[in-house]
Amino acid sequence: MLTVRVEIDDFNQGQEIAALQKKRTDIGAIVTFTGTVRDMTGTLTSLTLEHYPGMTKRELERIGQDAITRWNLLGCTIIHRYGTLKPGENIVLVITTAPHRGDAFKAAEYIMDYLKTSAPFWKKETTKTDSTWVDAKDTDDQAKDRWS
Amino acid sequence: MLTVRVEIDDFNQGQEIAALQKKRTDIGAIVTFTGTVRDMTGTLTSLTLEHYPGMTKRELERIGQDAITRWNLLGCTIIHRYGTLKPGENIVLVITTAPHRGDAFKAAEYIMDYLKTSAPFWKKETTKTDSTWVDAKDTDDQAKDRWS
Amino acid sequence: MKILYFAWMRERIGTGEETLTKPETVHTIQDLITYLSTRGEGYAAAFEVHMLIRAAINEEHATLDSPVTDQDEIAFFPPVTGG
Amino acid sequence: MKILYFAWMRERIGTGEETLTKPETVHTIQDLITYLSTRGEGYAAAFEVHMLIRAAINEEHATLDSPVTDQDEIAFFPPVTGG
Repeated sequence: MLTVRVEIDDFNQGQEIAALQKKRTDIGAIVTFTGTVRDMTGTLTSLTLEHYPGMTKRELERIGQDAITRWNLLGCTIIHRYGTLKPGENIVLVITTAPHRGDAFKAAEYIMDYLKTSAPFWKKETTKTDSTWVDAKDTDDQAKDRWS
Repeated sequence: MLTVRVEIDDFNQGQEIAALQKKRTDIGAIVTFTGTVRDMTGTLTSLTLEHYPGMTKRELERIGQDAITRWNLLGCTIIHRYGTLKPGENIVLVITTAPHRGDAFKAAEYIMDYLKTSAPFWKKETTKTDSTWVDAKDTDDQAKDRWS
Repeated sequence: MKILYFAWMRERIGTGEETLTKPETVHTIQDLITYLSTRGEGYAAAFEVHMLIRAAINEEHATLDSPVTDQDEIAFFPPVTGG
Repeated sequence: MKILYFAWMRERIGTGEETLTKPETVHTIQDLITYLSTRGEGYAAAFEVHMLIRAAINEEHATLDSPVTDQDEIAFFPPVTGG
């Protein structure tokens, strides 16, 4: 019901959705969120994601389990990549399946808001001239706070 | 930027997402919604979707365009199937791409809420014993009203 | 005018499409519903729950007081249930 | 105790992991930050913006007053930026 993977390799959304749908006829709604490497200034060469291996999977599982407790979900998949990625590449995938669309949408948003503020990943942006750690955003904390 | 298709054939979410991502590095967030044939009672044999061919595509384009005007989107795809489908099969796919996740999530929800209440499609459920037209839900009207 | 019927309205009336000359008394969607309801049992059954009926003129959503002309394509249907 | 550092804290300190014996004066995360800050320029730079520092004990988020023991794995890191 809850699948969490932290890995270097890319994912395919269609394939991950199909794995959740397999042989089920009780699902009515499937929401996916994909986060990708965005080049804001046109100067990004790559993005490196560092993480805390012992803690990331456990933290994502906790967030996914919280979402399952809170909404009527039938399945949930969270995949987060680490390592060095190029602009446009996939970073994170969240899938929620539910009988109704309201639950699937809210749970996916909830998971992303908590992932952004509590899963131990850090982004470093590399351009031709230098490398800079990305600052955390206040808007992410605000997004999380709306659920409490 | 806006793609709308009304067709009999199935779709693949990974493929449709890839088409929106192609050669772009300004996307940060991709949200998809997939609606599927749900067998609530375990007796459903098939679901038949009738539509008003001249009007459906135009109506979905209007809804998609409204979402693009309302939020900061980079791309939007709406695919709706018609004909006879089996339990578990895909019915509708909405994809929104944006720099930020808030816009992508809200726009996808908005499109689904309006699609559910104004796109001219009608569902008929067939079981072993009979066929019944699905009733419209008050909750869908309420979901739409939250945007005004 | 061309008139289209969908879903259970189509089934009750027994056809999905018909062409008729706009009667002189018909100026709005409401007038057209009143007129069509008198055309027989199937029509009466299709239009009996007025509250539930939706209409479109030339492929755009319309209301009861929307004006109709003899050149229009008018569609009648129950509340939509797609998605 | 095992201590881990991530992102720019790791870079400023110059290592991602070290093992040390818990000093007697250290009972909480706050005590440990105070102690580590005195261990040289790199540590001082890593811990200088107290407000920004997050900590975990045995892979669970912790707060400044969370108690620490010599058997714990403690991690220090900046606010997370994944997703």
